[in-house]
Amino acid sequence: MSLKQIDERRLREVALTPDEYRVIVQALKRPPNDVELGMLGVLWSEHCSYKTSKELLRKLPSTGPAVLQGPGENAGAVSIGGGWAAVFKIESHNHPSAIEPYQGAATGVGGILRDVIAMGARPIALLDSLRFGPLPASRRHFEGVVAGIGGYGNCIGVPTVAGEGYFEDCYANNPLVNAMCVGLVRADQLMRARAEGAGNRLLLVGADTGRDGIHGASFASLELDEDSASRRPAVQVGNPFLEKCLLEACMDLTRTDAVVAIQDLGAAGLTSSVAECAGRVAGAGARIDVLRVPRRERSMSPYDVMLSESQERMLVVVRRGREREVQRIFEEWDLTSAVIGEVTDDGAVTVMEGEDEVARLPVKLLTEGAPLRRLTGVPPEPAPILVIDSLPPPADLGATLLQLLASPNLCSRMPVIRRYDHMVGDSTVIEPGGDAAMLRVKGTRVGLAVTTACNSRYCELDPNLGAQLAVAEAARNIIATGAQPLAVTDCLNFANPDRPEVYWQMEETVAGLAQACRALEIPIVSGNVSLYNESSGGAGIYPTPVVGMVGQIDDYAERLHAGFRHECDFVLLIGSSHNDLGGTEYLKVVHGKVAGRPPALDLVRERAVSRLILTAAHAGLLRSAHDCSDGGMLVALAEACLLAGFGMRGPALEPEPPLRLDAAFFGESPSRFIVSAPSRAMPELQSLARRHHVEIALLGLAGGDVLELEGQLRVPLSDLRQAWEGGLA
Amino acid sequence: MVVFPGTWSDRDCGWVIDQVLGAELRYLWHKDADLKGCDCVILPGGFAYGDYLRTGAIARFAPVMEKVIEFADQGGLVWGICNGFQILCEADLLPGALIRNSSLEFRCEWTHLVVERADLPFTSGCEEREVLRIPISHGEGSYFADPATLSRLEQNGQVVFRYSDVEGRVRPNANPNGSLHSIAGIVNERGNVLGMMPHPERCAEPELGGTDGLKLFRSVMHSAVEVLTV
Amino acid sequence: MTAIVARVIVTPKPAVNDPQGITVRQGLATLGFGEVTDVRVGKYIEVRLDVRNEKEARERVEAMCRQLLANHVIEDYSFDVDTDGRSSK
Amino acid sequence: MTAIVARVIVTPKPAVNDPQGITVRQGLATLGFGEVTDVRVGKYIEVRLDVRNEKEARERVEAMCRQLLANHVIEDYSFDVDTDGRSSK
Ligand SMILES: Nc1ncnc2c1ncn2[C@@H]1O[C@H](COP(=O)(O)OP(=O)(O)O)[C@@H](O)[C@H]1O
Ligand SMILES: [Mg+2]
Repeated sequence: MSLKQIDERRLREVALTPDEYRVIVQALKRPPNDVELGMLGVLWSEHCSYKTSKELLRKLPSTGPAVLQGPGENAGAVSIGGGWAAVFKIESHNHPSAIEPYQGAATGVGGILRDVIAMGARPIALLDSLRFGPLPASRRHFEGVVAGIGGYGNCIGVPTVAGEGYFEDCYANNPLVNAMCVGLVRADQLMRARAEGAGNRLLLVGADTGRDGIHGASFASLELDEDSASRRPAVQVGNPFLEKCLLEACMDLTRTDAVVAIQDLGAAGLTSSVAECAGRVAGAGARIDVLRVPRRERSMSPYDVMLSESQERMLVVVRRGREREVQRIFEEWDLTSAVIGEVTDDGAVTVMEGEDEVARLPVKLLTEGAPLRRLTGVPPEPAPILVIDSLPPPADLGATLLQLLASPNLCSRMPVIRRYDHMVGDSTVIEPGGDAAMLRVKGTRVGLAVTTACNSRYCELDPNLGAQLAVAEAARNIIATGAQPLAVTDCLNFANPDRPEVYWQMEETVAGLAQACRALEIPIVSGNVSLYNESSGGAGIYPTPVVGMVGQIDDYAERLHAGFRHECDFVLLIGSSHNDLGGTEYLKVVHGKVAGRPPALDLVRERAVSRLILTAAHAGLLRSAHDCSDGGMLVALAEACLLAGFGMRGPALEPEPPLRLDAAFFGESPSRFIVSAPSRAMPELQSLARRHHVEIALLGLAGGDVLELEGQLRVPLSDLRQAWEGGLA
Repeated sequence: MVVFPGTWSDRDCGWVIDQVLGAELRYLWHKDADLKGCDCVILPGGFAYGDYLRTGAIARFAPVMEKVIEFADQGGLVWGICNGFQILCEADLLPGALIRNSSLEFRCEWTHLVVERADLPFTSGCEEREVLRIPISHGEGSYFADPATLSRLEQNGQVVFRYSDVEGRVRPNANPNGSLHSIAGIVNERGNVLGMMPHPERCAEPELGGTDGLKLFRSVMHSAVEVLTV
Repeated sequence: MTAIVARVIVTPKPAVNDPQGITVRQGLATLGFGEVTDVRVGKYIEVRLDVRNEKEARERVEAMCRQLLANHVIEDYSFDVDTDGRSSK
Repeated sequence: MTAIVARVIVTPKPAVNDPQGITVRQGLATLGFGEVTDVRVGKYIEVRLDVRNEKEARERVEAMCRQLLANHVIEDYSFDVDTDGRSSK
């Protein structure tokens, strides 16, 4: 079969290359028909096949004593004690959100919820990691995405408790919307989406299938260009109400042993869920009849049905003969369900339209057949060097602090947080706004801390170090609450990897993630990759490896908040500061530069500091803890005051040379915390710090209505608040 | 505890009732045709039927609502929280309607409420003029009624909670959603049907940031027991 | 049986303030549509039904509006019915 | 200058999922309106504007629809304009 016989336009439509087409024809020993071509096209898209990133991802550590399920399933799972497992995953919905911010973000939330539900877990928290171009130009994206995330999460009744929001030029045409979901399940009831047992039935439940989002997966694997407009029907409209019913019905399924597996329908719809489910069991296949698929529209072809990305659908593998029992559960929730086929042992996905076979493809070809793309990375021009000696010292520390607090990247997230229901579930014991949020596991004393982190400016300047810093910051967020980091889910957002510099960024990022996760002993149990975040002509995004992390505390009564708790407590800086001004918010906001090397990270020190904080927290020596990250020490200090509602007073801070004053205040050296402690705890804290070889410095006493360092800085709390709360207006 | 498809505060309220208070809890499904002998019916928060068309519009016609209306007419205690309040208005058990927040945004935040009536089965554990700190979480909680209805509500003392500042002063900037007269909760004339937008079940344990909500649940529990023993 | 399409329009009563309308008007002004003096935002509901004739359709749709589609406290409604049963397809 | 009222109807595109419409149809069925075969829910926007003539009104409202009133990714729109400038009062 020569390539001539297939229309090139048709190949482009299904996003396959001529080479890939050749591989298909060779494997099948015949040309694929149209339906088969469409099915292969979506499953071989970057979004589903990971053909560009698979090799790299193998380098990530994914094992550890708490890991119950690593990568390869719909979500990862770790044991959190008391017989419970935390199930979590992060996923991108960047491309749909660029086109239709509200629905794109909403359906992103819907999709990640289904991944967790498919593991048999009840979702207990959502997180959103967002990036936009600068305001006000990107306000439409920002408002739409925030409304969409709230629109879905609020309606379904899962609290949105944490996340991030950054504004940088590189995201102006390519906003990033990464959503993470955390769920709970009894460890012995964890489900896996494996199509076991030939003869078992495939039940499709939830929404009727329409012509939505056909080719959405391939669409997410292309750059955005002029043409995107014509692919716009690829955007789907979510129905959180239906998903709420689906969620409850799936939870009810745990009452029966009639269910073998649950698999969500996400990108590439029925095609990928059937193939993936079968692909997880050696030799398994599936046979389905598209005529049995409930539809929303008339005259849909088998092609449409197999590729539709209609939301709010699940595939349930039911033991043969027990279909009615399971269907009754869905009926109770007024949900449509239909037996559309069965599990086979012929290793093939067979699609029937009544009596006619319309497609038949080997499962392995669908799920693993895409030829891996071996790209080579070439380092780009080195980042601009920063000569810190050329930086003038800050003229007015107070004014600089106010300027930083008002920066959209640092200011209060309250205008976003209050649009999300972050309390439903009655479990939020640390509300959003500090470092990690914390949820209690009802019926136990266990608290689950959750966070996302990534400073992509660091990653742009040095992707390897930037990725390490993202892991370290996420871990510090968890530790600031008194919890122990358990595991990571990561979302790797990049520009077009066909450019060697971008592929190099991917290699470096993965190396950095792997190194930091190994050193801190935090495995990566799930994740997602989003490539081609680049518009034709325009520049691509910064490398953005978003790190989602969960941590655990045995008794949430010992948890710590970020804000000070009591007036007259001692305020301390834990950890040491260096001349880390490269890539900082201070450098960008005050000096208009993105330059230098990101802050240096010593993973051994990072561990020592973490251990100190956790030991002190556990011993009840601390009243609050807040990690120093973007904006540096002074911003962290101001935040701890603002969250408390009172100020702090201390002597002037005189850094010892060679530490510069601006670096001491606004440098972003990692491995540091602002903590507060009652005076009686001081001796023990000091000796603990000595034992851990960690610096500890007294900054002052909490209280009053100003933030004051005598003779150096004196800002009323109300001024801080005005700057901080107005940053997103 | 009535559960409609799309309800989500059922488990939170249920937790307070049976885990925090140790009272007896029954769930009522929207298709149920009887109230299983409950002493107080709670319509909890959520997005029943997605709140499509209008909040509470479709839920109001669920089979169980017929029994709830009967029960209310006989003087039974009915307590609508958030979505439950919206449903009670749609069902004409309470006057007025809840419309889109004036900010046009969903709002989830702590609010202060001043208690205007402490003689009701729902508020007997509170002091009159007491200020409660209870969170809200809604996109359509702006109370509206025509002027005649409003003045009737005021004259009859049917306004139970008003949004206020920490000191209990009712002021425009303490009103999170544009409700007329800063209304956060009202009761029917007979005093047995309460609707309120804030979520008391979210502040019934200290680890959740406060226990003011528990006062309302305790009041209801005691009243229900009294009704039973009278 | 005839296929009928009813187009129902539900608008906020004049006394009910319509923050959405105000916001849309401001949005339009920002976009340079200064000539706009007022905006009200309501709902449009298209109902297809199988009935014997137009008269029955009117009665049924009137009933739907009263019972479900509009809330008389805050909304007004109006509708027309049409036998062609095609429209917006 | 003439006071004109434009009535804009924004509906979900035919191929786009309309959860609201589906749920309202089910709600109507529960209420005994089994004759309803389909419901689509959209927006109704009444815009009052001061322009020179009807032609200008049409052009301006068309522009408003394209720029703000409808989300052309998932919605269609249609409108009519009317010079009497009273309507729905
Ligand atoms: N960056 C990554 N790090 C670790 N695991 C990953 C990463 N990207 C994807 N994975 C894993 O690969 C599998 C397939 O991912 P994906 O296609 O996003 O899942 P789904 O089909 O459920 O949406 C999942 O188990 C996911 O956790
Ligand atoms: Mg999945």
